[in-house]
Amino acid sequence: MSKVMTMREAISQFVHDGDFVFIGGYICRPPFAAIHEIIRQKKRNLTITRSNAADDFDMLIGAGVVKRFISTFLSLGVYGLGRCFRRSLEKGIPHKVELEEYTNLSLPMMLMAGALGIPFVPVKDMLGSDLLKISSFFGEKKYKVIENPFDGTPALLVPALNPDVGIIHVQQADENGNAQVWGIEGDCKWGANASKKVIVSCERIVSREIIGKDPSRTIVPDFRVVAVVQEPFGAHPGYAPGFYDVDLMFGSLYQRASNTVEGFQEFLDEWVFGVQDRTEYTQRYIEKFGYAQFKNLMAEFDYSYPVSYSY
Amino acid sequence: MSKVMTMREAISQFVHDGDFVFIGGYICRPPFAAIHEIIRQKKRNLTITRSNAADDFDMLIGAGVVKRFISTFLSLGVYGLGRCFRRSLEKGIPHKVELEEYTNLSLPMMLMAGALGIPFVPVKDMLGSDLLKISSFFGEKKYKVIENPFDGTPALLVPALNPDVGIIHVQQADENGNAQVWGIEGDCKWGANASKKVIVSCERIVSREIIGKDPSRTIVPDFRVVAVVQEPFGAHPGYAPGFYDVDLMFGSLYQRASNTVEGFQEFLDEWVFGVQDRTEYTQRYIEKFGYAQFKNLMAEFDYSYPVSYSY
Amino acid sequence: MTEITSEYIKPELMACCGAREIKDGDIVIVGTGFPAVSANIAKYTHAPNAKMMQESGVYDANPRRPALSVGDPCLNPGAAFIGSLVDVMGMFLQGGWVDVGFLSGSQVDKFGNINTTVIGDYINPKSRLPGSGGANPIGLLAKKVLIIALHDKRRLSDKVDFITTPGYIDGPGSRAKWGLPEDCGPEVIITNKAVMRFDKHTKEAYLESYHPGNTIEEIVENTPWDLKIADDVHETPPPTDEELRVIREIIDPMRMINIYLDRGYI
Amino acid sequence: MTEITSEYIKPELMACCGAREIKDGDIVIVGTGFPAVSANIAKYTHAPNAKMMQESGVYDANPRRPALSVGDPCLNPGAAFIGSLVDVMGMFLQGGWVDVGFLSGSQVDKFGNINTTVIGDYINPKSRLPGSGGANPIGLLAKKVLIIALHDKRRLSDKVDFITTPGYIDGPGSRAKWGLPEDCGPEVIITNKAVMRFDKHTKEAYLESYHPGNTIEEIVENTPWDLKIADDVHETPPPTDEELRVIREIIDPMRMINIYLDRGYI
Repeated sequence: MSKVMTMREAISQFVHDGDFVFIGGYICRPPFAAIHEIIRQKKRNLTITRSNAADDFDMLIGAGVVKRFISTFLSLGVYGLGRCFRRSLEKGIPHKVELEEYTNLSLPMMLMAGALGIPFVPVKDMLGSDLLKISSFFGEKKYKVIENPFDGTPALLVPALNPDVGIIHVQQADENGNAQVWGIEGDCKWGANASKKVIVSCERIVSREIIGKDPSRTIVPDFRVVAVVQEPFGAHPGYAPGFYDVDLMFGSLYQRASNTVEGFQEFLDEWVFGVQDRTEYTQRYIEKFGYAQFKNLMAEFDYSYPVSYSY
Repeated sequence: MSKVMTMREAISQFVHDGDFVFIGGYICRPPFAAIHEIIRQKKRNLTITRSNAADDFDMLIGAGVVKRFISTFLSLGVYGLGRCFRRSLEKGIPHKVELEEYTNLSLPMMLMAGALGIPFVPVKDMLGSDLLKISSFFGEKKYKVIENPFDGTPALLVPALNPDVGIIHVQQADENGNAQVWGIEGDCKWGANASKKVIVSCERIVSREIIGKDPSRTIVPDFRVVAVVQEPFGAHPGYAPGFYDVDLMFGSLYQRASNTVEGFQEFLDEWVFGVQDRTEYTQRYIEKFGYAQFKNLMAEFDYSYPVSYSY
Repeated sequence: MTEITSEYIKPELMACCGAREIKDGDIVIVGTGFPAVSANIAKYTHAPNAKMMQESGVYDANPRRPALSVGDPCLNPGAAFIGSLVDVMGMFLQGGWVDVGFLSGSQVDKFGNINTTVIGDYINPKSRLPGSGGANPIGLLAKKVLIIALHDKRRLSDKVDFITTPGYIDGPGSRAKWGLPEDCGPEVIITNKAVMRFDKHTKEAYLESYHPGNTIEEIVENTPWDLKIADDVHETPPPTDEELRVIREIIDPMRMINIYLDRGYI
Repeated sequence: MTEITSEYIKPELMACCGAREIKDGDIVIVGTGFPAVSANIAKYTHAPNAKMMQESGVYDANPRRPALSVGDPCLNPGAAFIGSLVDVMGMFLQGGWVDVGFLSGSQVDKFGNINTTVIGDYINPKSRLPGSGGANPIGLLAKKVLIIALHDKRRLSDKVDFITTPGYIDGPGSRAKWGLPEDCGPEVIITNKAVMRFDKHTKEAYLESYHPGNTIEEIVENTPWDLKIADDVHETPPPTDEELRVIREIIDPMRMINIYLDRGYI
């Protein structure tokens, strides 16, 4: 039962206005093709989350699709601060996003708890910080401090998260959705498995036999997946280990563009609204910057050693 | 800083009388060479744990090294019930082991909590069962039922476990202890990382470069490891994917032997006390059952496809 | 190619009874023996999209021999996902994704409670059994539980000595008291003589069908509780030729199922 | 082969100050820039068994270029372990295995509290910063924390606007009130002018050494709290030839460290 479809179909069918969306990846395998499609389809009032957000989340906020953001961090890293994020919070442009702030320990643990079907999980961070003094749309349910019933000491509990939909970009998946990753995982496995449904964007669709040659690499099993979209170059300007490098040129192009509201809009007009899909996006990239630049991003191939699961 | 040593050295230096020991594997990669060495060195008063115990735990109990067992299950599976386990609990031979009983959900979660440095974790099993009516050496601290502070419903909490030492058998490790696995993981990753120190037994020691070719396979990083022992055939009569099959002949030989106290003792005399180490054990195996039988256990090799982490 | 005859052994019939409880697309958590055979019969007949997992960490294995345990080597090559106990028991089962669980027990009572811990007193046992393993969480967290048991007054019981795995505990309302969903729980007890289904209201197992060759009288006599009988009680439909073909040609050509004959499944 | 001269830039000196805080065998959690350079200097000089990890899920990477982020592609090939945020932040950091953490902040106060959340009011910010990311758990859970900051009255502060990452909070005893171990916490603030170490008793940062070319007066003037001065205050030892060789030949041959000059680290 193939779940293969276009990104347009996947986002249109499975991401609804008002949904709570987990979006995996941080520079490594951000699902940029999906993010552009969400903006292109002008989704509204999304709640988004990930530990460590970057240019992709900044773009979603600037494009006005986000109402709420369960966050730990948003920065463009080497390119500087997230301009859309700042404009939203400092000036309400296009509107003020509501933030619920955690950390890169507590938020992944909350997604893990969601994936494991447990209602909350203890964590050891945030204590003594002002992060415990602020809360937003979670209100009293941002966290609870209880007495550890085993030893009487205080214990900080954070609630499980179960997004409506999780979106990840991986190296390979089969047509039913068994999704395989190598390299930095971030919070993709827990975040996707915490989600009620999962959209898998991948560099390449492979056969079920290829998945079965190395099943320890699968981070999401097919029964959790509702859509599989083959999107080569789908994480650009982020990277995918084994496929292509991070695109620093394009990253700073976005940073410069997003410095102003107008520049940001022009960027969207060119790279999001001005193309129909990832294929046109890649075509435009090659036409504008040259095939040499495109080719330069392509990864060298440094083979691992095969293993065997046989007996 | 190589941590490579013999199993005799590893068990003698790092497993002490009275220790709490996690022993990974269930048919798949049980660290049998380590288990035999623990018996050979006549360790005493150990507390042992794993989710799903089999012939290896039965043997430890029969040999009298175990005082306490944090358990979910002990059976010889296809061979029948664990005879030493039953004799211990039904007749006190060689002595009555104290049991603290959980399940194959709660115990792995407790090891996970231990590995994550959190004091307890909620679970959704055991409710309504008599498992909540019995407790042993954990007393009141076997579990706690609290009111979930987020919604007022009852929540069952189980405590984190942090064994003194974890012992696992893996396919390959480097000399510092970075340990890699493919195939069924059981509770090896969480159990080993919950332990204060880890003994890694492996089919083969490989270079740090080989580890680095596929770092997503590493389940325990070197800084958690105190000893690395190369023990080919070290999981026999269990199996190691990619190396050898389970040995049904030897498994039922153990089952028949362990039917009586005398038979069990003869088994130990022949296969544990009668050999110095895994090399002599394997030599005896081949001499007794023939090289054809030994060779027959060796795995066929069914290559996975290599991947690349490059950029 | 095996020649299919309409003759069959009881374990084959029992496996077919299990298979018929599985719907297409179900996620089934299986152990070894019957459960794996049942789920596979379903997969190769009416439920091609049913998928199986084992508690040891395996999902959608492709074994070329029947697995002898949940950690059997044959579960590794070709699986769709291999991870840990926490992945399967926590992320999939506790996460609420498992539709059907199979359990067997040394003692099963009329409310579907199962004992795999101890016969007699817990502290001074008459007979010590393996313990819960994955049974307790499977029984509590799979949406539908199928129980396999031998049909005699030792294995079936009015009340088990020890509730390792709760069924409906003390009857209607008991699960709710523990915060467990009422619409989950045991569905049937499949024995070597009958299929007994749990009544939606009384939560007690009643006789739904008797196997060919077994009589209602014999079954009532060998059931330690006051066994209610369905109005439409009937003979269990025997395995179809297609079901037998699947068992004998695809799932278990080595006839490992015969070991259940020695265990009394006759 | 670069010719080593005793001339150096401030970011090199600062990186060396960080390196000198690392002991052989330490497990160091690093971000990018200084921390990675510092830890690598230590590794290639006095602490060959120091190992690094990044919060994104990487342990003991072997990058052939300096990483531009904790998710940089160069961290992947050759690492000893690659997993998830939960693996590194939960299993290694929260599990208690990290000896040294590096942090920087837009605002750092005398008790080592760090603000990376907001300048001004939280609800109506003057300037919104990225947020905690991994900083808060690193600050609370690494045994020793090294803070990197620019030395002026905007970046250093008597009291930060927002405690994203607690240092000693309000001073002695504050960490204990939250159940945090007293013997962990910030060790030094390394600025472009000085090394300030935290007093074991008062928990306040005092001047330990001034960098070559910077004076005590200048440092006191640019520090917003009443800066105590160590009895044995001294000039920060400049980078050794060996340290410079390691930076320039091994760690950062492309001289990416120069970007810190533009950021005011002069």
